[in-house]
Amino acid sequence: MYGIKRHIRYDSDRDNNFSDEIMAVPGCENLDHCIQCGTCSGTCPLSIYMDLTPRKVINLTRAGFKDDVLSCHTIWLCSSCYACVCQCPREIGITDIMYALKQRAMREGKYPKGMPTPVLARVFYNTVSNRGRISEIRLVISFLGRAHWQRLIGMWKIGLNLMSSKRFSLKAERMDRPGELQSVLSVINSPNGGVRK
Amino acid sequence: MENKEEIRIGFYVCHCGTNIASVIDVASVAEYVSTLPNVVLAKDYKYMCSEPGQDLIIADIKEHRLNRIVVSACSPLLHEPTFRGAARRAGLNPFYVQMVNIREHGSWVHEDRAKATEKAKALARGAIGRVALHKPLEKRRVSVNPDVMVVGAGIAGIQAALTLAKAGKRVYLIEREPTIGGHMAQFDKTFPTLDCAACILTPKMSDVRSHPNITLLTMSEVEKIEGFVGNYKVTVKKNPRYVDEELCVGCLDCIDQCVFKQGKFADHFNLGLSKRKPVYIPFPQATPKLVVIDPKACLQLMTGKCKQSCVDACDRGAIRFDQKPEHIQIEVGSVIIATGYKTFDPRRMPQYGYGQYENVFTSLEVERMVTASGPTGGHIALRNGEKPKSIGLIYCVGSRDNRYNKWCSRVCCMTALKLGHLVKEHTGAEVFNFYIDMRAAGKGYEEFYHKMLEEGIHFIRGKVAEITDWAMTPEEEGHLVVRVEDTLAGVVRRIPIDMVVLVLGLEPQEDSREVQRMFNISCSTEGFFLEKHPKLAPVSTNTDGIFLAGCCQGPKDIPDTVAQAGAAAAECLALIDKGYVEMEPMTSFVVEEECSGCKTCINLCPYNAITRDDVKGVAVINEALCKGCGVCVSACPSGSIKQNLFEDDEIFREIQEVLAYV
Amino acid sequence: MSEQWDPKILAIFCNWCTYTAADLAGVSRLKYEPNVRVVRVMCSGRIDPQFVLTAFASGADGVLIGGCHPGDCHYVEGNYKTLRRVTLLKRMLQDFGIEPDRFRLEWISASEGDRVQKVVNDMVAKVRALGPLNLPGRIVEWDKEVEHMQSEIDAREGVAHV
Amino acid sequence: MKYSYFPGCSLKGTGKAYEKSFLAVCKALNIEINELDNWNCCGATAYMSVDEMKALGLSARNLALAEARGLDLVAPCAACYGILIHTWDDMEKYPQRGDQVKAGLDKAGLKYTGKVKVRHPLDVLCNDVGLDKIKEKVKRPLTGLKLASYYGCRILRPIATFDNPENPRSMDDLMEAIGGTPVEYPLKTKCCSASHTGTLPEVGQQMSGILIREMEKRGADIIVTGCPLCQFNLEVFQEPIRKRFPEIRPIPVVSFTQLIAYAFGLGENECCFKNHTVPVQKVIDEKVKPVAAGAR
Repeated sequence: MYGIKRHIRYDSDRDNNFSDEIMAVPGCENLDHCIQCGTCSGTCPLSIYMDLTPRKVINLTRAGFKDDVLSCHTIWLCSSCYACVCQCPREIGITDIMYALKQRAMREGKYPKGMPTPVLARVFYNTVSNRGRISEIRLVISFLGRAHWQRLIGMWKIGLNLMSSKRFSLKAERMDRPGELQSVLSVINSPNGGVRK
Repeated sequence: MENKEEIRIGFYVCHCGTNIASVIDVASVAEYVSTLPNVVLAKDYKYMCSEPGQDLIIADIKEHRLNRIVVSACSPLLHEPTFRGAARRAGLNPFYVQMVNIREHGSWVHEDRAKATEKAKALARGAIGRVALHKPLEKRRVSVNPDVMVVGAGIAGIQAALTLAKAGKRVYLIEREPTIGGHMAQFDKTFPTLDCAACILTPKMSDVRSHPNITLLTMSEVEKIEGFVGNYKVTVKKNPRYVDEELCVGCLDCIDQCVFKQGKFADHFNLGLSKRKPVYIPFPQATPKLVVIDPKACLQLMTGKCKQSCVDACDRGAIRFDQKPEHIQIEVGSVIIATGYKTFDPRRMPQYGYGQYENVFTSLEVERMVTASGPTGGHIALRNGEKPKSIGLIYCVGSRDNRYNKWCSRVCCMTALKLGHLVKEHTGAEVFNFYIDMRAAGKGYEEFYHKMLEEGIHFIRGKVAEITDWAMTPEEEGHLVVRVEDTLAGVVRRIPIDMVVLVLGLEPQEDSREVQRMFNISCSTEGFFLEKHPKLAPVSTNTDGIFLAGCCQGPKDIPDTVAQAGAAAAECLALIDKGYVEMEPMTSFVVEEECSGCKTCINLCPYNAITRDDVKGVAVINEALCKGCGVCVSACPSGSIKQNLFEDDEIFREIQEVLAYV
Repeated sequence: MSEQWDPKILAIFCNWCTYTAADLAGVSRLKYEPNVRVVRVMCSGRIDPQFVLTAFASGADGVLIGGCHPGDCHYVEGNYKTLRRVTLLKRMLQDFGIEPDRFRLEWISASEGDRVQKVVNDMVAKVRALGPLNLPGRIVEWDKEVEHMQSEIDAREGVAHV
Repeated sequence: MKYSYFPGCSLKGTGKAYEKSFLAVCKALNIEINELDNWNCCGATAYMSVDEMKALGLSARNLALAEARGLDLVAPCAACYGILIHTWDDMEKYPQRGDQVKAGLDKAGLKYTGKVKVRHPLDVLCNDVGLDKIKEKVKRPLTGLKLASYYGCRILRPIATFDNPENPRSMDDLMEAIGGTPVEYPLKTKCCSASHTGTLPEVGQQMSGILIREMEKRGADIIVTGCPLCQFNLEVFQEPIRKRFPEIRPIPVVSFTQLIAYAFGLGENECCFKNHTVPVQKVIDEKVKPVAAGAR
């Protein structure tokens, strides 16, 4: 009612193992060194649009508030530009932590509703796994067709521009022998294994 | 050398409350040791270092005719003197005591009770084996030279020198710069009382100048130090001032008459905010009040071609272009090192734009600007001369950052608060403080912080990510922009600012490693000098007779510096008034009958304590110079050099016995 | 040796740096393996190669020497002398069939308590992996071999004398 | 000089102009370029978001292919370059993880030891070839043309191997070497957020808009990039961007190799100026000052 909801956090909202699990991912081990100085948020160019600042994501992760973190937009807005990692006074692998959180969200299927990035990530993943290469324009069309067909129509002008500059190609790029890649990938598995089907 | 006396060892193992006993089964250690040869009794006790613990040893020595004592407790570096003292009181030579370290090397570092107990038994067995071979030794007494050298004449060195001088001791105060005063002389006001730095410092500076017990050597550096506690020989290099210090009266006529009509060279005291001539006085209250000539700027000194109008201007004939560096020998009994700090170079953090954006200043520059007698006459101005309407103070520049300096520089929060107050008072500008954590832990500091909050200064908790000059919105045009997360509000902000002040962290001096080596003291990893014990011996060093004061030991504010300088002076006085020092007897000696005179040892000795007696054809060790490292012992091909308390037999026995325990 | 063999490592630490660092490790409650038995000398420069050989001959599975960092020696340059001796000694130990991991020289300054922990744990793990050295046992074997050889020589010479 | 070459998906797609001009410049400088056989996508940011181990394996496979040839591996796409070098670093830093990946590669008959050095063309041209040699080849200097070099995020972050990540110079130096005037501005390494253009266009457009506006404010005639994704993002969406930032005027965005090819006197086939929605040649013709007679 009136959009009022509970904001207090009870201890039962926490997942006690969450921060340890994230810290076990290579690159994320310094998570608990954070002094909450906010350099990451200040440095991040995408913080313009983030619901939680990167600093908050770090602290909520450290404190075990898994649901808050996995359902936020921030992790999907991270464009992996590594600016925060280079400036962090405690040398925390913030970008790697964002990746670890994205993987976790994908695995648990907990990403925010209407957020297109995880959908594209999955399309991308499948394409590369099958063909070994991607074709950007086909990728975008296939993604928009699946998630946002209205937008696809809105982009006709850009498509036209691309065509006129001979950059519009619907040719499906693929490796000559995708099997060689698949045989490598078939034996490499993440500790908690890939996407939820 | 036959010693027929029966060896009677008493063994004591300490519980240290539960510190040891909770991990090591002390009773079983005692039980095991009681089975070893020569052991007369083996006991465990709650606190061996306590009065009753020591009395227990004394009583046993008397009752059981013990002539060797082994105490298994904490580190010998902590309580060896305690138990040696107990032995002495019981009439036993103190060097018949050996300690076993089962706390720092045992219960505190191990968790497995069985294994820790086994280790304690093995170590005890080593000590029991070794102590049987100990010989009675005596400490030597050496008298203490009552003169003191203080290195560095900032507020720490000044305070220490004055305290010692007041107590009637002769002090040599060595300062590298042309004037004393150090960083404090550059400050405008001091926190939290806001009294003016000059008003409290300059009287002390003139006291130094006029005190008959203080010999002030400016433009001087210690070049070499030899000797040991109570008896140091120091070589000081005095660089040329190109002005006769006896003749110059500081009238400054030479400066007026210099061929340079205007200042042309960056004035270091004002951090380059003003220009000076090649002949100059660092600041009006410089002490000693003498001019100095910069050899890298003076035409005469650089090219030999100048009218030398300064020489004509000086009616006392004090200008001396032919001055050369001088070497001065002094002898002192103790030394106080007070060499201070340097500030972090903000160019190392390009994201803050120092050197790139002209209106990014450092805290020291602003400190000079707010000073009424400073380069701008107390006016805070942007580089174009305009008054800033908004000023941002960035805390922790270079500090608390793994990529630069990990430590908290301790004074910056308060420095920033003070500067914030001063710049607001001077300009009426809107002042923003960007801090990570407000550390106002000194007396009256939190109250000062509260006052600043009341003054309407803005406080934003967040480390500034970057300072740029590109505008996102029209109101940002023409300003610097600070991008920062206001972490308490939880939002990222862009704030347009006219003047940014980087509050610089404190670092060890550039040459701290050289100083450390020269004085044979230790440095912590970051380069600050290491005290002997952080709590129990905070101004002492690992080298006896060398003490520390001020920021060379770690960042600290003026009150702490002055207190520490007093403590260092008191340590010197304790040494001087006792009149003598006892030297550890672990020196080496030559068994003349076995020495072949091969001279191998002579070049190895770092203290030149070994010479060759050409008549007898043997090496001779000067006991007074030997520090007891034992390098010569292990190098002697004939095994004819021995080190007291570390004789080969004793060490071999200890190794064999320690390993004999399965 | 018993089934529960665990390495015995003899450490010789200089008083000013490494011994103090080990004390600091204790004060900081840094936990490490209890297999190291420390003998204190004033300077690592006092360490006679014979100390190391004696240790191995007395049953040590490894020997660790700790001194001040180069340039930081309390006695100016004792540790440089240690370094020289250790370099030679290492070569000699290899000729004896003692693996390089069993003998180690480390510079550990008074402030590096954590390094004591790291170095000890690392060395214990390495020596544990190598297994028992059992030099005393080997020496008995060698003595037997030499005796045997001698008796053979004697026998042959005896034959020759006949 | 010989290098292995990893084009990546973009250089075969929308970044064709970058590939063509890069190969042409190399040819002009006698650099031999050998494309890896049967290479696969580097994984980009998206793959990593799904499965970090497979992402590592994906990328490491390309390194292993290059290792078999024993040459340095040039990757012109900044995203591929950044990911390949990060993969190399990860394999060193986390040997346990590395061993699992190596085992997977082993199964496909590939060997990975970490010997391969990953290089960006900026690095190769500045440090292996050298600016002097490039200056020698210039036939059509871009005198008077103001060029904003845009490095973006991944060329120098998080691992900078050949330039200062805070204040990079390599592309500016190259542009100066071919006669252009580098434009100084503070956003050279800020992310353009190209990875969001497909999914969150408003985000990508805002980020690119900020960059373009600032470069234009500082006088840029042309924007120069070292990444096909940045190039695409900054150029193709200028029209929608202008709805947010009306002050922006159309500005050509090209890869740095295209301008070098032009300065070397190569033709449209190599420079590929027609592969752009904002005309390039027109700006060059307008802004480049004719070289005084006898100067050449």
